Amino acid sequence: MNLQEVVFYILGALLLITGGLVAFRPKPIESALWLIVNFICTSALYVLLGAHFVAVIQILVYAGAIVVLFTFVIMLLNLNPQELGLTAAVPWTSIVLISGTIGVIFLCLHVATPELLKDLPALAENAGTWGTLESFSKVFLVKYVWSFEIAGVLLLMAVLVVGLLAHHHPKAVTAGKSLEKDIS
Amino acid sequence: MFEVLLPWLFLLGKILLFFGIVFGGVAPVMIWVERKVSALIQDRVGPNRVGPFGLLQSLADGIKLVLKEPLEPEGVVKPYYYLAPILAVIPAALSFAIIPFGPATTLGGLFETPQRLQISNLNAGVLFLLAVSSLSVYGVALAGWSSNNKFSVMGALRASAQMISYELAAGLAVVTVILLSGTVDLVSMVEAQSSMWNIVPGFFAFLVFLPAIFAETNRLPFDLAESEAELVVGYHTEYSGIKFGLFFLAEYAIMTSISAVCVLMFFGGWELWPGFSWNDLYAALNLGWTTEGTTNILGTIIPSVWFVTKVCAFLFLFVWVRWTLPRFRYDQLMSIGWKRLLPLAILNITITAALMALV
Amino acid sequence: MSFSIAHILFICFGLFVLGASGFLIRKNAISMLICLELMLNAVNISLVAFGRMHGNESGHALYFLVITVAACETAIALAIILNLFRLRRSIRLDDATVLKG
Amino acid sequence: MEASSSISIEMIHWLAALVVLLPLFGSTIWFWAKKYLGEKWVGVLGTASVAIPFIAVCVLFFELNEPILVNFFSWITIDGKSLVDFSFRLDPLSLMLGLIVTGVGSLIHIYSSGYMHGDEGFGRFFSYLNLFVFSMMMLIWSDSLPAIFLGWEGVGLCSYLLISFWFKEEANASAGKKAFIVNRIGDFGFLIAMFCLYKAFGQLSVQEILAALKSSSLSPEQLELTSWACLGLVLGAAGKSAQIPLFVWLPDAMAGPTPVSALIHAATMVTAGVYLACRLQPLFILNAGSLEILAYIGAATAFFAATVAVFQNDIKKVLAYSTISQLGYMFMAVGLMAPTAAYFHLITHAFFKALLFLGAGSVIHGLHHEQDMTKMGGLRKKMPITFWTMTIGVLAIAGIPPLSGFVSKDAVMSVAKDSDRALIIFFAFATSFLTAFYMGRLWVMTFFGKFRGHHEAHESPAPMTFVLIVLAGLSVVGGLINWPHFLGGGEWLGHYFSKVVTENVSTSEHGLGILIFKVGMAVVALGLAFWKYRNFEGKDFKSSAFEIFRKKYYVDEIYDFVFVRNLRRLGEFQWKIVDQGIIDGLLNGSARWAQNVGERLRRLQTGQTQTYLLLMWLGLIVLLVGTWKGR
Repeated sequence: MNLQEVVFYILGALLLITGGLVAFRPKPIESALWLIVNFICTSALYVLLGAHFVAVIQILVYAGAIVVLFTFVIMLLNLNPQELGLTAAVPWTSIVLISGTIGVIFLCLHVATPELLKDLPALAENAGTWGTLESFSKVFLVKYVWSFEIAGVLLLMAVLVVGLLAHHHPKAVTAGKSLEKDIS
Repeated sequence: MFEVLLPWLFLLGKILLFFGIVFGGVAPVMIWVERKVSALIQDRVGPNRVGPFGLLQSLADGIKLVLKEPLEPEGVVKPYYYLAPILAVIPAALSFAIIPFGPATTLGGLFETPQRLQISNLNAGVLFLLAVSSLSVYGVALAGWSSNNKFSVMGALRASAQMISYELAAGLAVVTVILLSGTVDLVSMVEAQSSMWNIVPGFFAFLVFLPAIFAETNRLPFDLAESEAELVVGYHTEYSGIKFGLFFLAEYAIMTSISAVCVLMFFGGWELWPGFSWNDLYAALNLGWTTEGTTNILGTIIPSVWFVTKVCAFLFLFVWVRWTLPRFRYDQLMSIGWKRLLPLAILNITITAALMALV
Repeated sequence: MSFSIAHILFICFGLFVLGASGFLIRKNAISMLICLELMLNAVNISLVAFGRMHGNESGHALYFLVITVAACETAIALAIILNLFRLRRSIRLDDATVLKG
Repeated sequence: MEASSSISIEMIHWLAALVVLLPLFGSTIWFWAKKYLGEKWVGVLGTASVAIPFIAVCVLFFELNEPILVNFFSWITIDGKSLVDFSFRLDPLSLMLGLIVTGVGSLIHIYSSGYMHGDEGFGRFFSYLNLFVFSMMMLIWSDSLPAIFLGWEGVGLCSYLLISFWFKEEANASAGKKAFIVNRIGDFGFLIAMFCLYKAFGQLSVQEILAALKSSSLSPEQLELTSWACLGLVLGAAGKSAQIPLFVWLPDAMAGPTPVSALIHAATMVTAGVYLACRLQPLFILNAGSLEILAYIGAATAFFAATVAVFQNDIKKVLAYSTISQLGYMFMAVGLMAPTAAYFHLITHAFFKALLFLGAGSVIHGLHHEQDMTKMGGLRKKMPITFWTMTIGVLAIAGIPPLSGFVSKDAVMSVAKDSDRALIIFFAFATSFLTAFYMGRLWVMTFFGKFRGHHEAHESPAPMTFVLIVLAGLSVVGGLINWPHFLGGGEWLGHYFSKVVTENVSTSEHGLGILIFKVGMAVVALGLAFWKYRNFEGKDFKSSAFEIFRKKYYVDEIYDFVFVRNLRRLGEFQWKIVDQGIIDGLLNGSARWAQNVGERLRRLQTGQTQTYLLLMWLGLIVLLVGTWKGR
C-alpha cells in the first residue's frame, strides 16, 4: 500500500463521512459548512488524480461562490427551527430500500465489467499535460466550443432571471434588499 | 544524507521563512506602519513609547492580546464562534504557498539545478490564489453570524456579498494578465515580463484589479463590512483577545499576499526594470553573478529584496489610500462592482484578446 | 496508481445516494438544494475520473458544463426561495404546494 | 416533328411560352397592382398581357405550315420515361382557337376597362381574366391529357371565380358554386376518360394516343376502354359546354359581369367541349355510338334551349339559352362528323355571340344594371351605336345573308339535312326558326317601342363601343373564312383543317329553293317577333301551356328533387348519425376515459418534490434493469 493509496482511502472515507454529515445534519448552516469540507476533499481527490486545474476550479467556484450563496441566504433568512421544517418528508425505509436496490444493480454492473476494475493508468502514461489549463483549454474551446457557448448563455440568462426575481417585490424585505439583488 | 534531506530542508526553510516574515515580521511591522502613516497624514505623532520610534508597539499589542481573558459573549453559537478566526487565518496562510519571492536559485551551489523560491509549484498557479482568497469569506461570514449580534450579521452579509461581487472582477482582470503572459504560473509570468511589465499592456486590467483587491481585503474605501460609523466594527465586534488578533493578522497577511501577487502580475516581480534584467546589471558591473546565485548567493538575494521592496511600496499604497479616501456607500460599492468594474473587465478581455489575435 | 475507476465510482455512488437521501427526507428548500449540490458533485467526480481513465479532457468539459448549471441553478433557486419566504414566511416546500393536482 | 416554317424552332418556343406566361404573370400582378398603378394602367397593361400573346399567336398562325409539337420540359417522369410532357401541340385546330381566345379576349379586356370602371374589384377582375386566358391556352394547346386537364380545371376555377365575382350577394356566390359543382360532374367524366386511355395505351400524350389509334390494330379490351373513354369525354364535354343533362349551370352563370359572360360563357370556355371532341375525333370515329350520342344530345339541347329562350325576360338569360342552343348546333355537327362546320360555327358564334353579350352589357351598363327586358324599350335613339351593332349581331345569329351567321349555320344545317335522321332535321330547322324569333323578340323589346324603365339611359363609353364596332365588323366578314363553294367561295377553313380532321363528304345539293326557305324562315320569324312585340306593354303569352317553357322544363326542380334532396338527406345522415353519433361518441368517450384516468392519477401529484424524486428513482431502477444486457 503506497502513499497515494493511503491518501485515496482516507479521502474516500472523508468524502463519504462529510457527505453523510451534509445530508443528515439537521441545520442548513451545518450542512453548508460540511459541504465546504466535502468540496475541499473532492478538490484533494482531483489533485490526487492529477487534475490540478479542476481542483482549483472546484474550490474557486463551488466552495468559494456557490456555497457562499447558501450561507448568505441562510444568514439572511436566519430561520428558527419551526420555519426550517426538520421532520422527514419521505419514509426512511423507502430510501434505504431504493438506494440499496440501485446500489446492488450498480455493483452487479461493476462486477460484470472487469475493465472498470483495472488500476487507473499512471499519469506518465497519458500525455504529461493531462489536466492542465493549457491542454484542457485546447479541448474545451475547440472541440466543445458549443458547450462553452451554451454555458455562457446560461450564465447570462441566470443573471437576468435572478435580477428579475430580486426586483419582483421591491418592498417586501427591507434589510437584505440591496444584498439579494447583488448576490445575483 | 544531506543530499537526501536537502529538498525537504529547503522546503521547510521556505515555509519557515514565509511564516516568519509574514506573520512575525510583515504583519506587526505593517500594523506599526499603518499607525505611523495615519499619524503622519493626520498630523499626529503616533506610537512612540515602546522601543525606538515605537517600533515594538505591535509586539506589545500582540502580547497583550494573547494574555487577555478569552471572553465569550452570551448567546453565541459556540463551535462557529471559535472556528471563525481560524477559518479567516487559514486561507491567508495558504495563499503564500504559491507566491515566489525571488528568481530560481541554486542557493550558492547547494543544488545542481536552480530551485524555485516558492513553497509549492501547483500548475494552477495564480488561480489557486483566487480560489484560496475566495475561501476567506467564510471566516468573516461565520464570525458575524455566530456572534448573535445584529451589527455583526450585517457586517457578515455585506462582506460575503461584496467579496463574491469583486471576486468576479478580480478574476476577470487576472484572466487578462493570463492572456498577456500566456501562463498561469507566477514564475513564468514574471519571466514573461522581462521586456515589458504587464502594467503597460494590461493597464485597464490593473485599473479593475486594484479596486477589486481593495474590496476583497475589506480595506478602505471599501471596508463596508466593518465600517465603524454604521456597524461598530462589523463582523468582529464580539471578538476580543487572540481571536480578534487572528482576524487582524489575517487581514494584514492577505493584504501582503495580494500585494505580492499584484507585483508579480503587473510590476514584473523581482525584475529590475523593463528591458534591463538583473543579469544585465551584473554583467555591466562585471561582478560575475547571476540570479541563480551559483557564484554568489547575493545574486539571488538582491532581486528578492527588490521584490520585497516593491511589495512594501504596494502595502504603503494600501495604507495611504486607507487614510486618504472616504468610505463608499454600500449601494455605491455594489453598483461600482457590477455596473462599472465587471463590464469594464469583460470589455478589457475582449479587446485584449482581439488585439493579441490581430498583432 | 493502485486504485481503479470502480473505487472512485463507489465513492461517487455513495455520495450520490447520500445526497439523494438527504434530498428526499428534507423539508426545507435550502437543505434540499445543498443535497442537490452533493449529488452534482458526485457526478462531477465520476466525470473527471472517467476523463482520467481515458486520458482525455472531455470529462473536464462536461464538468464545466455541470458546474455552470450548478451555479445558475443555485442562484436562481435561492432567489426563488427568497421570494417564497417573502410570500409564505416559510421555506418549507410543503407550504408551496399550490399547484398540486 | 420537323416544321417547315420560316421562323426558327427557338423562336417558336419563345413565342409559345410568351403566349402562356404573359397572362399567367399578369394574373399574379393586377389584383394588388391597382393600388399602385391606378385603374387606367391596370386596364392598359392587363389588355396588353393578352394582346401581345394575340400578336404572337398571329405570327405562329401565319408562319407555321405544318403541325408542330413544342416540348418545354418533362412534367411527370415514371421509371425514367417521361409520362407527362409539358408540351404544346400547334396545329390548325389549336392555332385557330388560340386566335379566337386571345383575339376576342383582348377585345373583351378593352371592353372591361370601360365596363368595370369604378368597381372596387377592378384589379382582381383583370387578374381573373388573365388567369382565364392562361388556363384556356393551356387547355387548347397542351398535348398531354393531364396538362389539358390542368387548363380544363383552370378555366372551371376562373369561371367559378368570375361568376361569383360580386360575391357579396348570396345569389352570385351560389351561382358560382352551382357552376363549379356541375362542372365537377363533367370533370369526373374527363378523369374517367383519362384513366381509360392510360389503361388502354399506357400513355397520356394526345398525339401518341392518336398515333396508336391510327397505326395498330386494337385489342378488344382496348376497344372497350376507348368506348368508355368516349362516354367519359362526352360527359366532360357536356359539362363544360353546357349540354343536356348538365346545362343547368350556364343560365345561372349570367350572375357574373357581362364581359365574363361574353368571353367565358359564350365565346371560349364553353366551346372547350367542342374543341376536345374535334381534337380527339379519331377516338370518336372508332366508337360510332358515342358520335350518335353527341349528335342527339346536341340537337336536343339546341331545340330545348331555344324553346326556353323564347320565354325569358332577362336579357342575359335569353342570350344564355341562345348560347346553349348554338352549342347544341356545334355538338350536333361534331356528332355528324362535320368538325369543320362545327368549328366554323364556333368561330362565327364567338364573334356574334360576344357581340350580342357585349351589346347587352352595354344596354345593362347604360340602364344602371337593369337586366329585365320588360323594363327596357325604345333605346335605339338613346344608344345608337349599341343599337346598330346589336342589329348586326341579331341578323347574324338569325341567319340573314350575307352575314357570318348565315354561312356557318347553313353549313351546320346542311350537315343535319344530310344525316337523314328525321328528329335531328326537325330539331335543327325548328331551332333555326326559334332562334330568329327570340332574337327578334330581344331586339324589339330592347330597342323599339316606348321606354319602360326608370333610369335615364345613356350611350356607353368609347372602349365599349369601339369593341362593339370591331366585333360587328367581324360578325359581318367572319363568314369569309369558309365561304361555301356554291356562293363562289373557297371553303378555306375546310382545306386548312383537312390535315387534322376527318369529314363526312357532303352530298346534299345546295339548291336555291332550300336557301330561300332557310332565309325566308328567318325573315318570317323576325317579322313575327317585330309584329308581336313592337308595342310591348308588359304582356306576353298568357297561356299556361307555355308555363313549362317559362319554368325551363322544370329541370332545376327535377334535379333538386332527384339529386339535391337525396344528397342532402345522405349528408344529414352522415352528420347526425355518423359524425355526431359514432365519431363524436368515440371521441367524447375517449376524452371521458382520459378524464377518469386523470382523476385517479391526480393523486400522484402530491406537490411534494420528494415524492417525485422517489418516483424518478424507481424509474431509474426500471431503466437499469430494462437495459441490462447480461454478459
